[in-house]
Amino acid sequence: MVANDRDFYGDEWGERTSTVLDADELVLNMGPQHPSTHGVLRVILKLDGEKVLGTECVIGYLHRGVEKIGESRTYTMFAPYVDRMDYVAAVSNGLGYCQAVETLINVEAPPRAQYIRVILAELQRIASHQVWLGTHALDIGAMTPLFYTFRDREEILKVFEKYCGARLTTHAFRIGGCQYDTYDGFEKEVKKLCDFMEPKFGEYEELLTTNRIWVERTKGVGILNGDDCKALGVTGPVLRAAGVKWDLRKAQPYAAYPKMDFEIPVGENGDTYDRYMVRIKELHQSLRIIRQAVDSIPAGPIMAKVPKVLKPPVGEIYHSIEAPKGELGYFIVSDASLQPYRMRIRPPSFINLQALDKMVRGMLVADVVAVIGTLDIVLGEVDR
Amino acid sequence: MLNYLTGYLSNTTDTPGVAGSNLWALIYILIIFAGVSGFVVLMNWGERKLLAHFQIRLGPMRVGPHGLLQPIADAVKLLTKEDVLPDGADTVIFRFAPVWVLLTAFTTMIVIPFGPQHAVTDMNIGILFMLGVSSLGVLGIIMAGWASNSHYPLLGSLRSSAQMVSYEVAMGLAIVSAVMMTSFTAGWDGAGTLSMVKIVEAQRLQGTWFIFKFFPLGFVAFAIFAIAMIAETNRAPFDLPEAESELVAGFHTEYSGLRWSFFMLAEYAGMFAVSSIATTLWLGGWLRPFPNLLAGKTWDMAFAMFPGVLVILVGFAAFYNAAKMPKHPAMKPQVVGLWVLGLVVVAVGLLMVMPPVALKISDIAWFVLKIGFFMYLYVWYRATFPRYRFDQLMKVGWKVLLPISLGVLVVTGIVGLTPELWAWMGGGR
Amino acid sequence: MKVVTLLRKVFLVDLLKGLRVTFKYQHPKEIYTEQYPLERPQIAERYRGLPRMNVNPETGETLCIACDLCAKACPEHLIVVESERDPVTKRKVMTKFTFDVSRCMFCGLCEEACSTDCLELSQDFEIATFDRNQFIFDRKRLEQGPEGTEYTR
Amino acid sequence: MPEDNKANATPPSDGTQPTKTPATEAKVSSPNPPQSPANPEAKPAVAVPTTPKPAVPAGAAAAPAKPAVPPKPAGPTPQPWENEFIQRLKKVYGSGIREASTYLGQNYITVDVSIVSEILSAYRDDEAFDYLVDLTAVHYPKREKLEFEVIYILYSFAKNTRVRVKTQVANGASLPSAVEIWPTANWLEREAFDMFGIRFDGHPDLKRILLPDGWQGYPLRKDYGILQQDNAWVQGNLGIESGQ
Repeated sequence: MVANDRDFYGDEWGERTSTVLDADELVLNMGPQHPSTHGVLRVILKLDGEKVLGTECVIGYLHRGVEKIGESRTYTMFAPYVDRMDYVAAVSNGLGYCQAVETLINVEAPPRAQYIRVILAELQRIASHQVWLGTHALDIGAMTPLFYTFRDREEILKVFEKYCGARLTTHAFRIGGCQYDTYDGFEKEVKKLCDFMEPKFGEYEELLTTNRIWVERTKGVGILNGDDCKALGVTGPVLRAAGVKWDLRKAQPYAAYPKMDFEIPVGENGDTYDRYMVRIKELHQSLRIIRQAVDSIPAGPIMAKVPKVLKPPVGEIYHSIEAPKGELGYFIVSDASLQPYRMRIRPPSFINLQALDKMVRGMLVADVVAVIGTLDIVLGEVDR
Repeated sequence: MLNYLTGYLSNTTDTPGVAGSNLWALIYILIIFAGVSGFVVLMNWGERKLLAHFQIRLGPMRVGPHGLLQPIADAVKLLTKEDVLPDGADTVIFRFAPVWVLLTAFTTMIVIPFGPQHAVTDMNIGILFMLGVSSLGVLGIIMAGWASNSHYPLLGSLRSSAQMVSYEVAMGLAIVSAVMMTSFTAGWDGAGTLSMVKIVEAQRLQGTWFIFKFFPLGFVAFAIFAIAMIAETNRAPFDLPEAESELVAGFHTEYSGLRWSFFMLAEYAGMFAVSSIATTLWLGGWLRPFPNLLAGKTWDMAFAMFPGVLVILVGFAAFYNAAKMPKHPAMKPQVVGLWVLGLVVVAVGLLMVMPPVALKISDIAWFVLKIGFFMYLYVWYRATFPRYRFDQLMKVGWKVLLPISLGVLVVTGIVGLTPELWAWMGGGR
Repeated sequence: MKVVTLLRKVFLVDLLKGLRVTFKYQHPKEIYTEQYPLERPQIAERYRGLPRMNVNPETGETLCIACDLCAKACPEHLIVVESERDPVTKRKVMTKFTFDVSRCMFCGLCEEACSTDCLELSQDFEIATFDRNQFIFDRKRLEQGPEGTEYTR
Repeated sequence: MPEDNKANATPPSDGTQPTKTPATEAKVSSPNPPQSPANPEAKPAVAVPTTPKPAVPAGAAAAPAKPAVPPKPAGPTPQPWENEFIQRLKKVYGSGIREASTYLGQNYITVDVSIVSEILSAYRDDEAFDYLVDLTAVHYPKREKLEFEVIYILYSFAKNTRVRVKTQVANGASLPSAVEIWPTANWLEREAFDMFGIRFDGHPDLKRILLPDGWQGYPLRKDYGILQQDNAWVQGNLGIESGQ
């Protein structure tokens, strides 16, 4: 770390030979202990007054070596670990992992399991977006939406708890389907939840969407156009806000998504406001998907025939899903043993975070905070 | 000697400062110091509680009934905390800055008129004095930011200085328009006043609060002041100098313990000061509402008793909440405490509604009630609005508030000098 | 349309809308906070909390057959099962069973692996202790189940 | 940490020692069904002649791994993958294109390290693969020379298809950076460097990204034990034995 700092500050840093009154540049160390870096992200900002001249992200404070752990656990055992990457969207992580392994062993989950997966994944998307909205608004200074979003997210977590026994790191799905069938009254409860959520989304919007301060703080801030997004590999709502109508749920549908009727909201300018609007619209689309899925959920088994001891044949596959934050991919190399030979996770947050530098150059310090918030990163996933 | 002591008490028109009674001035200073400190403690609890309720939370609940003793617990904590001095800080300035901030915040209090003679003194330049002294407070913030030898405080103090300077302009112009209104008082021969007491007096004589004067001119000036005063006290949505999500804690990032609490004290005292300016200039100071509509001795009495009734209601609210506390053995002391508190509050309220007392203190009570209204607004804004960015804040200050306040000032002058024009425009009063 | 937008802007409609929402939520009945030890949360039936070992309700014998499946299923390898063969019945008898809760991530794989419904993750969620050693649950504690936590303050 | 890490940590006694953890594997796989006769045939079928991928060594590691489960005896195998673009590439680069196959519907192409930059540029410019999904590496210590496989996962928005470009590099060798082609590669290459020690020539700022700068070794290499770093640190800084 020290050597790293020296590189950035220059050699004199340790001796303080340069004058304190050097008015040209100011190096501001934001994080890892900072109220709005969403965990342990550290951003070193080079400032001219409050204007950002450049940034450098220092990450890895939460590195737990998930990929290495994956190489020493069996396929079944590794499933709980993926929940701990993006811990605000654990269901999506688990969905991606289970589907990746299913692709590898060439098994398809039964339809009922697919529907359950879609329902839970969409609920998780809402929950994840709610966490994003609350923290993003808090970064920009609006304290209260945080509490409203967390209150509403609580209802989703209650459904998770009832369904699979855990609220946050759910471990809801297993390779080949689901471990748990729905509980009594699941459909009714989820539908009630949808009806409960709809007006709440309206309230978030009332607090923020037209609020002049919010609009001023977000419009034109952190612009990332479609080409930049593609070049930087940015996916998810950030990409869609830039006007690229691309969503893996439509582009390469998985689970029960092909049977769902929904739209992909897109923005125009690719600024923070558009990303906000895209995510707000996604909340409504998720409700739409959940309603359809609950209405048409088929009966039947929830687990495909999967051997108790998983030994996929030699080979490698890449499978990705549309997690709330972007494309979440798993690249698994199998050597026909019990453990994956290589377990690579393509985390959306990690790659989206890379765009931070491009987005904040020339902006003010306050915008850095807004942009970190709008990228919707989770450091558990960035560092893995 | 005794004569000197009691001499002031027979005086029913002047403040102690004006009457030349230094002893009573000192007593008033002590009362105000204690009162404002008590207000800060109460406000500390009130803000947390209010904010919590805006945010569907409970707020402090564990220290005392409904967290009523929380400010005391916090005060004890702050007093016993280590006073951290950052490495490389400018020791003298670092230690002096909070004292300075506190000093200026409390100095402004001496001209606040809680009643016709309830002020330490009544200066003929009262409002100017308040503005001048309160803007000195920014010096302490700059000192704090500079002396901390840290980037966040530095940025925070720079923001603060720029913000205060630019909002003072709009604020000053809004005040001038209110001061101008005082000169339209019949019998004053067109002479306005800067004295805080006289400004309220002018509103009484004109029979209207200045917020309704030349409607909507007075109201717009008031609105400008109400916005500028939030910026002036560094509160949300203009809390950039201490923007938590950007600058951690802004200019007081490096402070801890008692010195930090000085900043807090000064912040709330500043809120009190600017609210009292707004109350004095536009909301009729200590005057009761509806002086024309509901005139007469009976109504005077009713309005004088109203604050006492309010206090009694607060006491009953305490009873209600005590009855609603969770039934748990661990909660027993709190329930009992709340009952006792309710009884005390009701007793105080009963004391306040007794006609002789009520008439004596009704002016203070109304003044405090109006300030309480502003405090509620402060918390309400904080709960609702996002924070402006620095350049946008400047834009609002210079490009929106300043032109409007200038316009209001000019129009006020014109319509004040030509009442016929105002009448022709369909304006009242 | 333009005029309406302008008027909305002048009369601060956008800000007032937000103020209305927060004002509305002040009502005490909207408060969402649970005063935790005094008001206890409703725990779902499937909740995965502290582990418990079930015993045969009639005989009080353990249901565990010392098959070691839970230990093998555990991703963190925190379950240790020791057994010996009973010379009389020729059956494996569990002699020692420890469960290190401090490393447990409550994934539920052990409970799924258990072939006799013995090991189970119960609804108890109050895990905090004053001592790390107390996180290592032995057979006795697992069979007893959680002792209720009582809060005096 | 549990015992399997210890097993991982023990450095291989000789170069050919499998880096899998035989102890754990043996332990976990004990309740396996008996060996299936079908499996031995599966092995050569999987290892396509052109694939220099001895992921499953015939040596010690394969022994416990043998007893696969009957349902899919042979398993899917990589099929040759042909299209115009591949043919053109083959025409231009000849044997530089080692393999072009499709496995479970996913296409990949293995190319020589000397031409990887050109292939990637061709994919981006000619085939509109404008999005680098991921860049990662796999370590095959049992390969003779080219120990590392670097994998570029590309996606084309226009065609809605993915392709994997793979190349192989030796330990200590370097390969051209893809930052010029896709800026995404910046952090991904840093991560590959951090985890595998693969050097990328022309990378603007190749340094560790997730691990601290003073870290010893490259964790995702198969011969890296988790405990050695921990032990060294604990002994150096605390002067006690590591509790792991």
